[in-house]
Amino acid sequence: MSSFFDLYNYWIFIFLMMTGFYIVIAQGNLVKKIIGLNIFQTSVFLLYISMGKVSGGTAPILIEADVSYSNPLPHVLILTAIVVGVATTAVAMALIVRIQKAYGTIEEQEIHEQDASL
Amino acid sequence: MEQAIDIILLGFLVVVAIAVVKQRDLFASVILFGIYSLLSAAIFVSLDAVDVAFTEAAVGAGISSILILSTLALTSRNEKPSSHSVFLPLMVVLVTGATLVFGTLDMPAFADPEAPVHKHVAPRYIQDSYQEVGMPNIVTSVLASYRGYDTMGEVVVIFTAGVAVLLLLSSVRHKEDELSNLTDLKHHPILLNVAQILIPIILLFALYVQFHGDYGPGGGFQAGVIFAAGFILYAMIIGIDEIRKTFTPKYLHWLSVTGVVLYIGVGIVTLLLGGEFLNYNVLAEEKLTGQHWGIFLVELGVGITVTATMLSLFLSFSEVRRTP
Amino acid sequence: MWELFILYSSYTLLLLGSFLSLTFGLGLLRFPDFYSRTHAAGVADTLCAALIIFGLSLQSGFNLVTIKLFLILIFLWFTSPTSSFTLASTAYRSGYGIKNNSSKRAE
Amino acid sequence: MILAITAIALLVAMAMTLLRAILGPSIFDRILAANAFGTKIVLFLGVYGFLTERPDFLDIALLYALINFITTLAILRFFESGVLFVKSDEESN
Repeated sequence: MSSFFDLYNYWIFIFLMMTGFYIVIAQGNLVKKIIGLNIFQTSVFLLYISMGKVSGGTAPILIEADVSYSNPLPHVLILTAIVVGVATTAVAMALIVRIQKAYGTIEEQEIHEQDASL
Repeated sequence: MEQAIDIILLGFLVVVAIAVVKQRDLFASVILFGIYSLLSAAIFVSLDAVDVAFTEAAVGAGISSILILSTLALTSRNEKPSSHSVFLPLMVVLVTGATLVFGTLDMPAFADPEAPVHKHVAPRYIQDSYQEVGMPNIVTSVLASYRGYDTMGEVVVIFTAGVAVLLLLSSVRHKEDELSNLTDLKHHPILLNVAQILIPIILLFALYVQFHGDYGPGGGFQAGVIFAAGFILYAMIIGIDEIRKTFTPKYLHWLSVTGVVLYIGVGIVTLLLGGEFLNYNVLAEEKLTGQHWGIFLVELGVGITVTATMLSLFLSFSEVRRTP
Repeated sequence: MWELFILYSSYTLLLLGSFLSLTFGLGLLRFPDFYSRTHAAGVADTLCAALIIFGLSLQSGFNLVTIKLFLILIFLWFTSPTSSFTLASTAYRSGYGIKNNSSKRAE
Repeated sequence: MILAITAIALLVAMAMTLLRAILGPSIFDRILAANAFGTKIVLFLGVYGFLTERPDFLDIALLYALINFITTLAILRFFESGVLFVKSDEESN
């Protein structure tokens, strides 16, 4: 049972990732899909950050005391990824607005039906 | 104790994720997603990633929900029940999940100090960055100095995303009198007064975050998002027309280009002074002074681009009119 | 002696704050309709924040951390009641739950 | 010890708030819960900073205290301007 406490956080992130994945493939609404994609994305962020954690370590901002620090490299990668993530979400949202203008709906099923009837 | 808190917070996260799956009302989904982002910021803090938590906090509370909400205002509120069968996606998800779980069995234990990730590159950043860059915040030194190339790429990506949204949405813009179907909240006197007190403080705080990033959590990315959030608050309460008059599209475009050019310009100056691209040591007589100048300018460029892009994203979404 | 007094008053404040935060959660969860839940959130939230932050600032001594704590408290006092008020006012204007508010149950 | 108790009390309050956000029933209840959740996170981050003995990271709590209500206002703006109508309780289940 000790292995549960060794790896539990990875499993939780996989669960979250699969939840996001499920929303993306199983639900038809485009906005909902983007929310699912964001959940997926956050789970990847959490995975990276948790790999940088060192037990007994502290945040990588240097202080006088003699302590060990967590790994700063994943923090840098994810910090920029979050802002890039919101920018790409905005692009997806703009595409959805255009789809709404063109088709009058943002349900995947109805878009396919309209495409098929052309 | 810390592990227990970690597990509880992760449990909350799982509950919220499941609730998002089951929720059919998209507005409720957005609210739950906001809570999800709050929770993940708290988990980032508990995993020692204060800078990341800061970014997630600024983005989650200030920008991302608002973008989704603006899209919802232009589309529809309710999700139609999907006619997909649930079985197939569920199987795909379960199989993928099981494969990934199988993959984790070889991973080093959580927070193991002996894990391979901690043996390469990171020790050098932790031990030498103070001598080489001269900043207490290792994340800032790695972000702006050691891995300056990466960050430049990210800034260009943000800029490109801003341009893409403008291209997608500018052609559906309507006549002047049809603009903005959302009223402001000026008729709430309490809200108006509180906003008038808070907005300057938010902008001041953004400046603090921008320039304090060397010593504590913060930097250009976070500050840019907070700046934009301050202006968005202004637009929502006091009136979007004033924001439009101040930040005309042309001005915003210039601003976001300026940030990118400032970043690349610092790199070119270092080239001209005889160093490598983005090697700030040559910017001044003293090595550390050069690093400080370089990081200051680069972070300023990041801050300007992020502010301008986020604001132009918000404005271009609020300029589209809802289809009847 | 004085330090012990400060420490224990800090503990008292923190415990009172925890108690209030539990009260707040219970009120939010168990009150029957939206407007009384607003009441629970609006009333308990501000005092709970004040107690916990005063308790923490007694522990930190007087430095930058204390100033930040007080700033947090002031901002919470600004934003939290404002948003509860605006929320309740918007709900009322849009006519939510006015006609048959007594019959609504949470679960 | 006392700090840990406070942290746990806040976590329990957060769990209750979360439940209210998930149960609804109306959109206003959810907004109220999300907003209260933000306040609780601010307090929790403060307590957690003291618990891990690095209380200098209060900037994050400060940020939330400042801008957490932006999303609330963004949602309310839709109701105020009539873009959204309020759904009755039966629909939102």
